[in-house]
Amino acid sequence: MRNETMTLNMGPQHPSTHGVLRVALELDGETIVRCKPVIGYLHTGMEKQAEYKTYTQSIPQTDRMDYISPMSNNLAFCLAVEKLLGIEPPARVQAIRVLLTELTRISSHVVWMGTHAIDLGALTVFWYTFREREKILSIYEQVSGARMTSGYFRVGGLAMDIPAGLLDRCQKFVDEMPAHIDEYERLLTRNPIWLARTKGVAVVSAQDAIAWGLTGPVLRGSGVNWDLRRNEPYSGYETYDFDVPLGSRGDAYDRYQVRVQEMREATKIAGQAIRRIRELGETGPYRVRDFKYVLPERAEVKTSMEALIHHFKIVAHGFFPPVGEAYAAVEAPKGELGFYLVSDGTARPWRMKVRSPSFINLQGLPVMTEGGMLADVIAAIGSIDIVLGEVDR
Amino acid sequence: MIPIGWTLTLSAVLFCIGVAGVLVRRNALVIFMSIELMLNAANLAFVAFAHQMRSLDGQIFVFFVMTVAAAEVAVGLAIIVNVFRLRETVFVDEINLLKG
Amino acid sequence: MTALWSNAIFQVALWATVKVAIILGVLLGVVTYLIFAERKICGHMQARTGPNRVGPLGLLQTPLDVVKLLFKEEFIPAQANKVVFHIAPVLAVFPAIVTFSVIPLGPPPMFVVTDVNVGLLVFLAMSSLGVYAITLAGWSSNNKYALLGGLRSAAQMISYELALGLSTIPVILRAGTLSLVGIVDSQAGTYLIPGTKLALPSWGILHWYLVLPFVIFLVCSFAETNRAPFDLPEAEGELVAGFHTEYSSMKWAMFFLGEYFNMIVICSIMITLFFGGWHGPFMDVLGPVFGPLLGLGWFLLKLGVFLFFFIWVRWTFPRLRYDQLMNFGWKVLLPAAIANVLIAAVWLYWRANA
Amino acid sequence: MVPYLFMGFGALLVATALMVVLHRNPVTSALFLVLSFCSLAGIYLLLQAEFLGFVQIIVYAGAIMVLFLFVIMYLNLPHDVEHGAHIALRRGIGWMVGALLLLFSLLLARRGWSPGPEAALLPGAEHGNAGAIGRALYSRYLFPFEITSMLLLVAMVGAIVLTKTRRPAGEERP
Repeated sequence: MRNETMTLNMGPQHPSTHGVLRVALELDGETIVRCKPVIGYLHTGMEKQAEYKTYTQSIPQTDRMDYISPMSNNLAFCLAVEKLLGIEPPARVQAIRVLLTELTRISSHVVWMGTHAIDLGALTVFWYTFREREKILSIYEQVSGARMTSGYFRVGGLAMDIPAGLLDRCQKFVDEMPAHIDEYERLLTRNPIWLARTKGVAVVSAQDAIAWGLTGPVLRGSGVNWDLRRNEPYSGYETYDFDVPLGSRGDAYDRYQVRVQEMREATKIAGQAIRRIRELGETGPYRVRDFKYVLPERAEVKTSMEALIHHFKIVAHGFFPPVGEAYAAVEAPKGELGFYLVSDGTARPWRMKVRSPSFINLQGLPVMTEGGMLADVIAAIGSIDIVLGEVDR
Repeated sequence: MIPIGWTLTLSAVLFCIGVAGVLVRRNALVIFMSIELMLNAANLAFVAFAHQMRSLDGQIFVFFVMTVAAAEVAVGLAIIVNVFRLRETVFVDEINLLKG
Repeated sequence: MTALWSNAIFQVALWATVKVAIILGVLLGVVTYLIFAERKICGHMQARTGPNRVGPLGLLQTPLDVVKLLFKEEFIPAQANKVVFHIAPVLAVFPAIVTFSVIPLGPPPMFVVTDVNVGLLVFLAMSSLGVYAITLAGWSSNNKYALLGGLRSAAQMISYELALGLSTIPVILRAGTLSLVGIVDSQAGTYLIPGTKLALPSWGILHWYLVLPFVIFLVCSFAETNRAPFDLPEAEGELVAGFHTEYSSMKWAMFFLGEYFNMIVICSIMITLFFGGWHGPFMDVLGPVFGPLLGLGWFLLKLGVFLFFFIWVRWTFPRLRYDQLMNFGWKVLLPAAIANVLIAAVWLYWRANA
Repeated sequence: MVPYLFMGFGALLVATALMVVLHRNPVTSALFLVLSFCSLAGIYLLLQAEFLGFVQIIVYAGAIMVLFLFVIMYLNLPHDVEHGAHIALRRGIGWMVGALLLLFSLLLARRGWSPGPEAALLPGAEHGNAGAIGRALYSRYLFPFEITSMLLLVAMVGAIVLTKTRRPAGEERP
């Protein structure tokens, strides 16, 4: 028999690969025989660059990895360095971090939802979801001055205190958000065409998901109860009340459901965080007072000689962590985002390795798509929720 | 009013083009198309006579011929596709073995 | 010279030419503003405003887009089959325009270009020719995405044409003619609902055995015009732009025009078959001059409603997958259409003999 | 008017039919065949067979030729490469046979035909002949009509059986 397969190069210039992913597909008619993701078209060498930067200088780099959720990346990096240094920021800082990363989770999930729906032909959801994303970006802008690449977290705390009025703004968003999520769900959740396109499509079993190291909503969509916020809590997540939504069949629709529920949970957590920040004071300490590693406050620099010297030293050389290594991971919107740092005692890391969820989750693509239809590849890529900046780093 | 001689001549020319096509071409698909041409030449003659005789019977025959043509094309193309899968060619000269 | 003027054939040809010219001109204008309407409507559905910068209320946006497209550089792939590549866009527009010659836009003879006694067949024939544009465009571009789009469309349009054709049969059975003018005439006046004193317009859709054909026709018409949720041939999520991936400039715009022409045609046919064509209330009140004009008005009003519906659906639904689309066409629509033909035939026979 | 139209359609028909046979690219051949079917439909219209004319377009141009194109594109055929002595010989013989046949039939056509029994009009010409054809099909020709439906069914089943790719047992199409 003649080999009747046809090779189709999907991407790197393709509207539905969410960036410059290239997928080499072998098709028999429209059925996928083999699917091979080819990456590297957005390689920026962030891990290598980190070896030539002080720890603080690497924070803006992390913004550019998963540019949809910069705060989560900042947090993971800062947690890793803090672990290396052996410091822990004050409770108020942790609450602010939780608030902002949960908002980031919502922002990432709404972007995912809009683009995933566009991939499957529902063009309108996108505009509703981006309306809410816009609000979150404005909150970013208010705290950091930047809308996309916020770079707001610092080792040992925050770049500056939260501005006045931010909490009210966040509260308003948290109050409005559940109604908006209902709005998105009305467009998709029970839509028969949406069900036909996502139910039973791109299935990955729990065993496969674990074997391939998939994390985040993809793992939970397969029914594996694993969430770093609960299983290995950081930033005081153990004190928040939230549920971990789970799927059962591991198809694209379950991942959709998991993310929708996660948005609701994130709203809940953000509400609790706002209350906690209000209790701890709308203004207050926003950094660790450890001048060896963390910049002293501006006012102090102007009155205390010692503070001025520390300020000068950290700005000029950076700080010098002890020799050692540390790995810290957060439950980023897309899955487990971990930073592994090795320090040789100088102001620059000897090695930085990023365990990025998009990169690892992308490995699941062949498992999900082989044997399916061409159109399912789109649904699969969309339901994994990849960002190429993070895949290629 | 069109003289029936014209129509029949046209039909004859069309038929002969079809015959020549079957004999000259090697591509099974084009041979198939030439057969369609011949069928249509016959149809044209039918319609011409129906027009001349003021009777619908000729037109009804054309209707039947079209049905047969449709059936023939469906089966014929299926055979050609199968042959192509087997031999990777649709040139009749190269399909001269009974063995697949 | 006077002999020529009084020649009957010449007069028919002259009037036909004038009507064709008017329809062509109006149609081009309508399509331009249909695109504008689509953008405006989808804008408002998506919590934004749509085009509003060029000209008052953005009204000049689409005409100037056309001008822009005319002046854009045309790109033809080196390995493309040049002749077919040039012919395909023409084929996209041509069948739709031809169909307009048999649609009664208002009371005949004023608003009908020609009353062919097999008018419905003209529509079916032309819609079956529409496949060529997309298939050939896909094939001649020498691009895998385009080829897949072309093959998809060939399969899709052939499949849905069957159900489309079958769904018109109950209408033909009721009207007893294939002429579109005749079909509209059969929907004139009102009828009493049996057992009540309620009079309804005698439109096709208001007869129970024509409701299912209408639904089938509506679904198939989305497939025939390649619009969402059946826009698989150009599914931008999967096939980049499907069959017109390699097209640019005015050739691309021809496909765009073709889509909108087809949309108008299929909506017009739908109105003609199921919604009484140009029939509407108050026409006899207005007298012989304004009455027919009102008829044209009713037709355009109904057309507007259907076009809005098409746009509405497009911006609401996701896209079906290819195999789901084929399954739906062959396993749901086609059997339903066949069953309905039988039911309608038996009912009409029973009623005629009762 | 009508004779001129007939001549136009006839010339188009012959020219396109010739191109079907002469052109080397099968897709172009198929397209010319579509064109020739359309001109044939025009001729049917001139011969007062409106129903057949449009059925010709629907069936031949709309279904059969799309199937042809579909198969040609699916197989992605190369152009005909024709060379070698025996092909030239066969081609010569082919054209000669065609020409002889043409000569013979033209001689026959010159004999003049009796017009047959006169009727004023084709039956049903005033309402279009669709109705008349339908009545004839469902009365006098009912049995052949039913037979053709069986034929179509058989052809459909046959085509599906022929092209179905055999998959290993137990494996289902996803």
